[in-house]
Amino acid sequence: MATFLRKRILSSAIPLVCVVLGVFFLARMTGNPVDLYLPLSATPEQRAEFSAAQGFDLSVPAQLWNYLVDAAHLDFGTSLRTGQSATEMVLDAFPVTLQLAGVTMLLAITGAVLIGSLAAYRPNSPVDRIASLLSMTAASIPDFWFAIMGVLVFGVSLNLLPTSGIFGGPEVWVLPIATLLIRPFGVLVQVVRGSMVSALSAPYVKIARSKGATPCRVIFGHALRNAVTPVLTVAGDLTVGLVNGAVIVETIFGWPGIGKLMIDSILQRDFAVLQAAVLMTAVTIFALNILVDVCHALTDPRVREAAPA
Amino acid sequence: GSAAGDAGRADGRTLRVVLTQEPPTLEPCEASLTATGVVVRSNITEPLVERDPDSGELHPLLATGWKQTDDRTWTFDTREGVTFQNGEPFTAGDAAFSIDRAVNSDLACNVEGYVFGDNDLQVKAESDTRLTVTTEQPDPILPLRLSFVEIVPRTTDPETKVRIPMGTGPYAVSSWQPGAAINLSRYDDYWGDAPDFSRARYVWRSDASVRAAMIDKREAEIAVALDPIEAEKDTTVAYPNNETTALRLDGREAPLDDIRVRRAVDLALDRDGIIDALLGGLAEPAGQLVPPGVVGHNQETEPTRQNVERAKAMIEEAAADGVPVDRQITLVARNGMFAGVSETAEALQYQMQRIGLNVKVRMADTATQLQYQLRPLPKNVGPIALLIMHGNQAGDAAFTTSQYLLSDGPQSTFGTEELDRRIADAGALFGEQRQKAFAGLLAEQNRSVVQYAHLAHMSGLLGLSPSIRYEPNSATGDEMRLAEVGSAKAGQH
Amino acid sequence: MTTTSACAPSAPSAADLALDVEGLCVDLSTASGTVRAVDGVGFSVRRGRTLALLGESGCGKSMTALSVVGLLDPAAEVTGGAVRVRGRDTLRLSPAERRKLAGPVLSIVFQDALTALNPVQPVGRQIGEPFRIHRGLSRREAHEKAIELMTRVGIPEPRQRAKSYPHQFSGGMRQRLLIAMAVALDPDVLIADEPTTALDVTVQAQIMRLLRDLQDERNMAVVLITHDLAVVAQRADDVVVMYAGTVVEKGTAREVFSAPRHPYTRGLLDSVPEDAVRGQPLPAVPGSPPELSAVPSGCVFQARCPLVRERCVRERPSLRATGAGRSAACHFSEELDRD
Amino acid sequence: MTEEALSAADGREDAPESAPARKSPPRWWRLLGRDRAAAVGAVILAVVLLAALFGRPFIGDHAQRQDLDASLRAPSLSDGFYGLLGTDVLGRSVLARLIDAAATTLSVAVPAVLCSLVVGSAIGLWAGYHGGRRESVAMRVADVILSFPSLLIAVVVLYVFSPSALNIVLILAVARIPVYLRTSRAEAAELRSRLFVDAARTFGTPSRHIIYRHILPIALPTLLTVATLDFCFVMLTESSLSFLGIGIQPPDVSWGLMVAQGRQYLQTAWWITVLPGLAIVLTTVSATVLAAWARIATDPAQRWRLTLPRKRRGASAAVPPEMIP
Amino acid sequence: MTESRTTTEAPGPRTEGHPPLLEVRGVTKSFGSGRRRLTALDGVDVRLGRGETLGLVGESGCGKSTLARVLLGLERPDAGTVRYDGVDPFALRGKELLNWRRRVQMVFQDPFASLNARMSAADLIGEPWRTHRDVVPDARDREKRIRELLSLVGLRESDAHRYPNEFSGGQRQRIGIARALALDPDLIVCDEPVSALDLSVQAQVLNVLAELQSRLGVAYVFISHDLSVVRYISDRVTVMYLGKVIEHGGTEEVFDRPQHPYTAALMSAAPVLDASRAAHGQEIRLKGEIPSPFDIPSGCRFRTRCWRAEDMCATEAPPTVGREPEDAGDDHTALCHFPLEVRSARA
Ligand SMILES: Nc1ncnc2c1ncn2[C@@H]1O[C@H](COP(=O)(O)OP(=O)(O)OP(=O)(O)O)[C@@H](O)[C@H]1O
Ligand SMILES: Nc1ncnc2c1ncn2[C@@H]1O[C@H](COP(=O)(O)OP(=O)(O)OP(=O)(O)O)[C@@H](O)[C@H]1O
Ligand SMILES: [Mg+2]
Ligand SMILES: [Mg+2]
Repeated sequence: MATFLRKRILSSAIPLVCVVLGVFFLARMTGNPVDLYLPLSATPEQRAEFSAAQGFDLSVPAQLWNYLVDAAHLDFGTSLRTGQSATEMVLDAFPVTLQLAGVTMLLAITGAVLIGSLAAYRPNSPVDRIASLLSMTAASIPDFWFAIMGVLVFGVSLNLLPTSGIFGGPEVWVLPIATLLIRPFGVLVQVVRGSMVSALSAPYVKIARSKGATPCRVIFGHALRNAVTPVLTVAGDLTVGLVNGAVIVETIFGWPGIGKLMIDSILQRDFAVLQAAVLMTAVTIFALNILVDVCHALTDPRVREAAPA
Repeated sequence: GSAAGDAGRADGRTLRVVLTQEPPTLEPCEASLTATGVVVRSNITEPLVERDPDSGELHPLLATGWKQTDDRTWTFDTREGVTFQNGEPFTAGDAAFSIDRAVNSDLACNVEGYVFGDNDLQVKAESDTRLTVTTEQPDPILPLRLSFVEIVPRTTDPETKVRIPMGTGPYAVSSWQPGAAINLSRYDDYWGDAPDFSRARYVWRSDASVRAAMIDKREAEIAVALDPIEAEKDTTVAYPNNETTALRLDGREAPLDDIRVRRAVDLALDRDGIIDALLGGLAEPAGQLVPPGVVGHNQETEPTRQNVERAKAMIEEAAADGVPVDRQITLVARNGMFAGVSETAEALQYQMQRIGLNVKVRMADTATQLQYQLRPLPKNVGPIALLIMHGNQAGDAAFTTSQYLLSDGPQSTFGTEELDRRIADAGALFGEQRQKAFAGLLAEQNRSVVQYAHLAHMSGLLGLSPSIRYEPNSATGDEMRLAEVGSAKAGQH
Repeated sequence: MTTTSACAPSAPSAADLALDVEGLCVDLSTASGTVRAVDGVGFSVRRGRTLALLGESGCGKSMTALSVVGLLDPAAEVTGGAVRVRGRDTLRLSPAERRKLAGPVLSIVFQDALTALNPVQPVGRQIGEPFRIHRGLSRREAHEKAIELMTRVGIPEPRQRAKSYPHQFSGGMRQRLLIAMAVALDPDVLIADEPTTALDVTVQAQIMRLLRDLQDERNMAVVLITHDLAVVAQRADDVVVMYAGTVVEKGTAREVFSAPRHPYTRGLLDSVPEDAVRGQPLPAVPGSPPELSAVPSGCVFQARCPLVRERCVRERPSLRATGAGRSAACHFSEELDRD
Repeated sequence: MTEEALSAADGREDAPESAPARKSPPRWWRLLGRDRAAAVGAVILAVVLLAALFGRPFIGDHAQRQDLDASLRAPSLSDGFYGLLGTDVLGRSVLARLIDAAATTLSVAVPAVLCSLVVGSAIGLWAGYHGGRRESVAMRVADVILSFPSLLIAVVVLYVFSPSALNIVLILAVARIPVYLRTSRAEAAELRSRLFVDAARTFGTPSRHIIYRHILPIALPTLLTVATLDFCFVMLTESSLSFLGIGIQPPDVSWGLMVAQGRQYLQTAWWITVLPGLAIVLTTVSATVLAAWARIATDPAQRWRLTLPRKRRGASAAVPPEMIP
Repeated sequence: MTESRTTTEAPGPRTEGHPPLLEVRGVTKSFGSGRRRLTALDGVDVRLGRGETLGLVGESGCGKSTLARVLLGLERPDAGTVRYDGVDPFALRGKELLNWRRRVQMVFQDPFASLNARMSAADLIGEPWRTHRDVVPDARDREKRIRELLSLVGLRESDAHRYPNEFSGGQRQRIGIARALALDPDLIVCDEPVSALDLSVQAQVLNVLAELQSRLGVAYVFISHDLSVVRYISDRVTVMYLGKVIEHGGTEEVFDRPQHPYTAALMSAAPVLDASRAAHGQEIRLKGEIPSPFDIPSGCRFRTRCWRAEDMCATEAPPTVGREPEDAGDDHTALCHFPLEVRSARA
C-alpha cells in the first residue's frame, strides 16, 4: 500500500506542475490587469509605474521564473485586489469549500446509495420509475434557479430558513447544501442504480439468495461493495466539480469559498490569487483521486493485492 | 431561531447593511472605489471638506474654512477638538500627512489617479490648525478634489496600504471576518452628533434577489442596488445616483464616421421605452453626460426624442452617399453595469437595427470592456458602439469633458480641435462662468460631434427595512453615511 | 395432445419424499416471444438418495433446478406444477416463507465456482452467513462454524484461510467452499448443478467423495445435474433423463444404464468415448435438439430418433411405466430391448 | 444519434433470414412502443428536434421582434399564437424565443457533446485497450484537464478570441473530454482481458478493429448514458457562460441564456425563466430515458425485458418479486 | 475447403529435414512481480507433428491455458522458443504475421466469455473473415459457408441469427469451434472444447474434429480434463503439473503404463461408466492440496503429495527418464526420481 501511494503521488506530480504552468500562461493571455486597478483616468506614467511595481513589464518567462523562485519559498505573491497574501486568502477560503463539498458528497452518496439500491432492486417497479424520474430531473435543474427558489420559498415565504450567510446553526447549511446536492445526487442515483442492477444479477447474489438472505442483506451485505467501484469514481469526479466550482452557491448564499475566490480573481485578473487557488484545488483534486484509488483498494481485495505490482 | 440569518439578530442596536460585494480593502486612499468608499467614507474616515450631494456646494468638515491665497495655493483651517479613533488629536499635520500619502507617495492610490492626475501637490502644515496646499498649475477646484482625500493619523504606514483604517469618523472598525462580514462600532468620542446605532455590520450578496429577500426577511436594514423589479415594494426607495448611461459611437470607423449615422442612432433610441420596461421607470431620459446638480449641466438641452422615420431617412441618405451603413457595428456592454444591462443592450441593438444598421452585441466582463473603453483603443475591431456609464460623483463637468470629450481624452474616441480648445479654457474658470462654459461645451458636442447618444440619468434602488429612517441622496451609492440612518421608533437605542 | 395438460399438479405424494417435483412448467420470454423451456417435469427424491438429472445441454436442467430453489432469471416464469418439500408447495409460498426454506431445507451448489463467491468478502464470512441468517448466531459464532465447515470440506489451515478472499483459492477449493456453504444447515435437499465440470479429475473425485460423505453424514437428498455419465454411474441411485424440456426416461441408475428404454438415453450411452477406438467415429446421436420455439407436437425426439414412425409425428408419447419404478416416454420402448 | 445507432443495430437484425421458422426479432420502433416512458421521451425529443430544424423559418422574426409596450405579458390564450407563453421584458414572444433557442441550444450542445464523446472515447478506448504507458499518459492528461478550472479556460478563449458559438462548443468539448476519456478507458481496460477480445486477436484482427468491433459496442451504452447527462451539463454550463456574458451573444438566444437572463424575474414573471428551464429538464430527461431504453434494446441479452407484457415487467411476476435482478 | 491450403506454407528456413509443425522448447512464463511472482510455465517442451493431436492434461491451474495462450501468441514467453515449421511467430510482422495467424486457431475454455454477447452467431463465425478478407471474398459464399460450419458443428442454420445469450453453454462452445474452423487452420488449440458439452454433442464435436483432421490434416493441441476424451482423440499425451511437463508419450503408453506417480493418480481418479471396471482399478487418493503456484516446492514439485517421495525428492530436481523423442517411434518420458515403471531405452 505504501509503495502504491508513493508511486501514485509521484505520478501526480507532473500533471500538477502542468496545471500550475498552464494556469500561469493562460492567465497572462487574458491581458494586463493594469486597467482594472488604476482609475479610468490614470495617466500612462501611472500605468507604467503600476506595471513595473507588479512585475508585469517583464517578459512572461521572466515572470514565470520569479514566480517559481517565490513559490519555492512558499510565497505565492500578494493579491492585487486586496493587498493580502494570496496564500492567506486561499487558506481562508478553502475550508469553507471543503466543508460544503464534504457534507454535500456525504449526503449525496448516502442518499443515492439508498434510493439507487431501492430502485435497482425491482427494475421497472413504480419505485424505480419514480426514483429514476426524480433523479434525472434533479440532475438537470439549473442550480441557481433552485437556489433562488429556495431562498424565496423557504427563506422568505415560509420563514423557515435564513436566506443566506454562513453564521448560525445548522439551518444556514440547508439551502446551500440542498442546492449543491441536487445534481450530484441525481447523477449518483443513476450510477448506483446501474451498477447495482448488474451487481444484483451476479452469481454470488444468487448464492446469497439461495442462503435465504433478506433483500436488505443481499443489497448491503453483498451487492453494494461490488457495485461501489463506479460509484466511487463518479463521486470522485463530482467532488472535483464541487471543489472547483461551487461558484453559484457560494455567490448566492455569501459563502466565502474557493470557487468565488477563483472566479473573482479571474474576473479581476488577480493572478497571484488565481494561481494559488488553482494550485490548492489541484493538489486537493489529486489527493482526491488518490483517495478514490485507495477506496477502490479498500473495497476490493483484488485491487489491493494488485497494487504493489 | 431561523429568522436570525447571517447578518446577526435584529436587536435594534445594530445596523445591518447588505452590499453587492466585499470591499477588497478599507484603505482610505482607495475610497474612490465604490466598494471601499461605501463603507469607509464619512463612516470611518472623513475628508477636510465635503460636497453636498444635492446642491453641489462644498461644506466644511475637518476643515472649518478655506481660501485661495494665491494662484496656486490654497489655505485650510482645520477643526479643533477632533480626535482619531485611537485617541490622538487631529491636527493640520495629520491632514498634510494624509494628502501627501494619498497624492504624492508611491502607493498608487486610486484617488491619486482618480482626481489628481499626475500632478503632485505641495502640502505644508503651517501650524496645528492651518494647512497650505500648492499646486503646479492654478486649480480652481482643488477643495473639491480634496474632498476625496480621507484623513488618517500620522501614524499610518506611509509605505504600504493598510487594510483596516483609522479615522475621525463616527464609526470604527471592530472586526473584519474575511469573506463574511465587517463590523463597525460607534466611536464614542466622535466630534459630531452621535449616530443612532451603536453598531453596524456589513455583509455582501452578489445576487440582487437575495439582497431583496434579506430586507423582506428582516435580515438586514439596508440593501443596496436592488433590481428595478423591486421598485413597487414599499421597502424600497429610489435615488438618482449621478450615473449617466450613453452609447459612445466610435467616430473613426465607417459607418459611424458619418455624423448623419451617429445622429440617426441618437434619434433611433427609445429612451422612454427602455426606462419604463427595463429600468423600472426609475431613470430619467438623458440629453447630456452630466445630470442636474453637477457643475456644467445644461438646463436647456433636452433628451433627443425617438424619431425612427427621420433616422431611417438619414441612414438612407448616408447610404446614398456611399457610406457603408451595412457594415457590422459591435455594441459592447459590460455585464453587471446596471440591472437589466443585457436587455438594454438588446433593446439598443434592436432599435439600431430598425433604422437599417447592422449591429451585433458583445457582452463583456469588466476587464474586456475596459479595453474598449480606454485608450489605447483596440485596433481592427470595426466600428464600436460602447455602452458607457459615467459617474458624476465628483460633481464637476471638468472631470467629464477631459475624459470623454477631449479628442485624446482617455475615454474618448475622437473630437474636434474647437472643442478641445474650449475644454482647456473652461477648466480655468470659476463660478457662474465655469458653469456656462461647460454647459456650452456639452451642447456643442450634441450639435457638432455626436460622439455620444445619451440614454438615461440612472437611479439606484435601496432596500430599507421599515425599522429605520433613511433618506438616500445622489452620493449614497459611494458614500453611505450610517450616521444619517435613524431608528424608526425614536429613543429605542 | 397439448403441452399444457402435463402441467396440472396431481395429488400430493408420500411424505417421506424430501423433494417432490410435479408437472413443472417454466416459460421463458425471449426476443421472439414466449417459449416453454421446461414442460411438465416431475421427479422425486428420498432422503439419503441421489438423483441424477441427465440430458442434452440446453434441455432445461438448470432451469428446473433454479425453479425448485426459486432463483429463476426474471426472464423465466414458473407457469405450472408444484415443488413440494416438507409437504408444502414452495411455489405458493410468500417470499419471506420461501426464504426460511432456503438453506435449512433446500440448497444449491452452482457450477461456476469462479464467480459464485462474493469476490470482496472473506470466505469465512460467506460460509458463516447461513448461520447468521437462519440461526441468528453472532458474527464470532458464525465464524467458528465456518471454520468447522472448512475443516470438514478439507481446507487446510482453515483458521487462517477463513480470512482470505475467493480469488486466493484454487478452483477445487472454491468449489468445496461452495459446497460447505450449501450444506451448512443440513438441508433436506441439496441440488448440485454441474459441480465439477470445470475441475480436473483428481479434484472432481475429491469433490464427489466429499459430496457422498456429506450425504451419508447428513442423510440429505441430492439432486445431481451433470453431463458425465461415469459420475452418474458411480454416484446416482436414480436417473432422470431430460430432452428438450421434457422427461424422457426415469429409473434407477443401474437399470437405466444397463437397459435404456428410450432411444435418446441409448444414444447417450453409446456416445461415451471411453470404449471407443481411436480413429473410429464415435456413435453420436445425429442432429440437434429442437428449438424451444419450435418443439414438434409429436415426440420431441422424432427428428433424431432411429426408430421414428408415423405415430411419433402424430402423438406425443407420455411417460409410461416400463418396469418396476421405471418409465420412459417412447411409443416403441420395447423395441430397444431387442437390439 | 441514438436513432442512428439503433437503425444500425436494426440493420443487422434484418440480415436475410435463412430459416423461416424463426420469427424476426421485433423492430426497434415496436420495442420503443413497449416502453411507454421511452416512447414519450422519443416524442419530446422529436418535437424539440423538429422545432430546432424547422422552427426558424416558421416563426420568422418573432423571436427578435421587440415591443417595449408589451413587456412582461403573462401567458394567455387571448394574445394569439405568439402570446401563448407570454412575453419577456422586451416584449418578445417567449414561445417564439423558445423555438428559436432550441436551434441554438442544440447547435451548441449536440456538437459539444459529440466532440467530447468522440475524442474522449477514442483516446480512452485506445489508452485502455493498450494499457501501460499510453494509458497512464492519457489518464494524467485527463487529470490535468479535469483539475483545471474550466471557467478559466472559458474566459481566456472567449477573451483572446471572441465568444462565438464555435468557441463555446470547443471549450465545452475540451472541458468534458476527460469524463469520456476516463469512462471509456475503464471500460476498455476491463474489456481488453475478456476472452472474446483474445479470440479476436487470434484471428489477427488489428487493434483498431478490435476496439471498434468489440469494445466500442459494449462501452457505447455507458458512454451514451454519460453523454445524455452531459448534454444537460453542457446546457447548464452554457447558461452560466451566458451569465458571465461570454456565452451565446444576443440576438441569438439559447435556453441557457433565457434561464440566466430571466432569473431576476423569477418572482414577477416566472414564465421567462421557468419555461426554458423546463425545456432543458424535459429534453435531458427524455434523452436519458431514451438512452436507458436504447441500452436495453441494443443489448441482445437484455432485450427480452422490453418484450415482456407490461404487467410482468413490474413486481407481479410469479417469480418472487425480490428475485428480479 | 482445401483450395487455399497450399499457399499458406510457412516461409522461412527449414532445419534438419522436416521440422515438426510445432516445437516448443523451454518456454517459461511468469506473472506478477516480486513476492507475488507466479511461475505459470516453467521450461515447457512440446512437439507436435502435422496432422497429429496432442492431448494436454493436468491439474487445474497447472498452466495448460497459459501454454495455449503462448502458442497462440497471446502471451509472450519470458524464455524459451516457439517454432511453427521452424518459424518464430513472435518475430513475424505485418502480412507474415497475418498469414501465421490464419494457420493457428483456438477454441476457448469458457464459452460464455469467449463470444461477444452483442454479435449474432453468424457475425461471430464470420468474424475472422473480416480480417482475412481473401478467405471467403464473396458475401453470398460467406452465408453459405456459415451455414455449412453451423451444421458441421451440429447447430441449426436458423441459429445463425441468434445471440449467444440464447444458446446453452454447449451450443455456444460449438459456435466457438465453428469460428475456429472458419479459417481452415493447420493447428487448432482446443482449450477444453467439450467440457461444457453433453455427451451426444460431445461425440458429434469430437467426430467433427477427427474428420477435419483426417480430411484436412489439421493438428490439434487438445486440452481436457476428461481423460476418456483425451484418450480417444490424442496421438500423444503431455501431462503437466504446476507449470512443468512431468510426463509425455504416446497415448496408449501413458494411459496404460504411466511412469509418473501423478499421472497414475490422475488415471485412477477418472470415473468410469462401467461399474465393474471401476471396482478393480484401485483409486489412488492424493494427500494434501496443490501447492500454491507462488511457492513451488523445492526439488520435485510433486513431492508434497507423492506417496513415493523420499528425502532426495526435496533436494534434487528429478531427472528425465524414459525414451527420448530422438529415439524415433513411441517416445515416453517422465520427470521423476522413482518412476513407476522404468523402461529406459538407454539401458
Ligand atoms: N435468458 C434466456 N433467453 C433465452 N433463452 C434462454 C435463456 N436462458 C436459458 N435459455 C434457454 O433455455 C433452455 C434451457 O436452459 P438450461 O440452462 O436450463 O439448460 P441446461 O440443461 O442447464 O443446459 P447446460 O447443460 O448447457 O447447462 C436452453 O435452450 C437455453 O438456450
Ligand atoms: N494473466 C495472469 N496473471 C496472473 N496469473 C495468471 C494469469 N493467467 C494465468 N495465471 C495463473 O497461472 C496459473 C496457470 O493458469 P492456467 O489458466 O494456465 O491453468 P489451467 O491449467 O488452464 O487451469 P484450468 O484447468 O483450471 O483451466 C494459474 O495459477 C493462474 O492463476
Ligand atoms: Mg445448466
Ligand atoms: Mg485452463
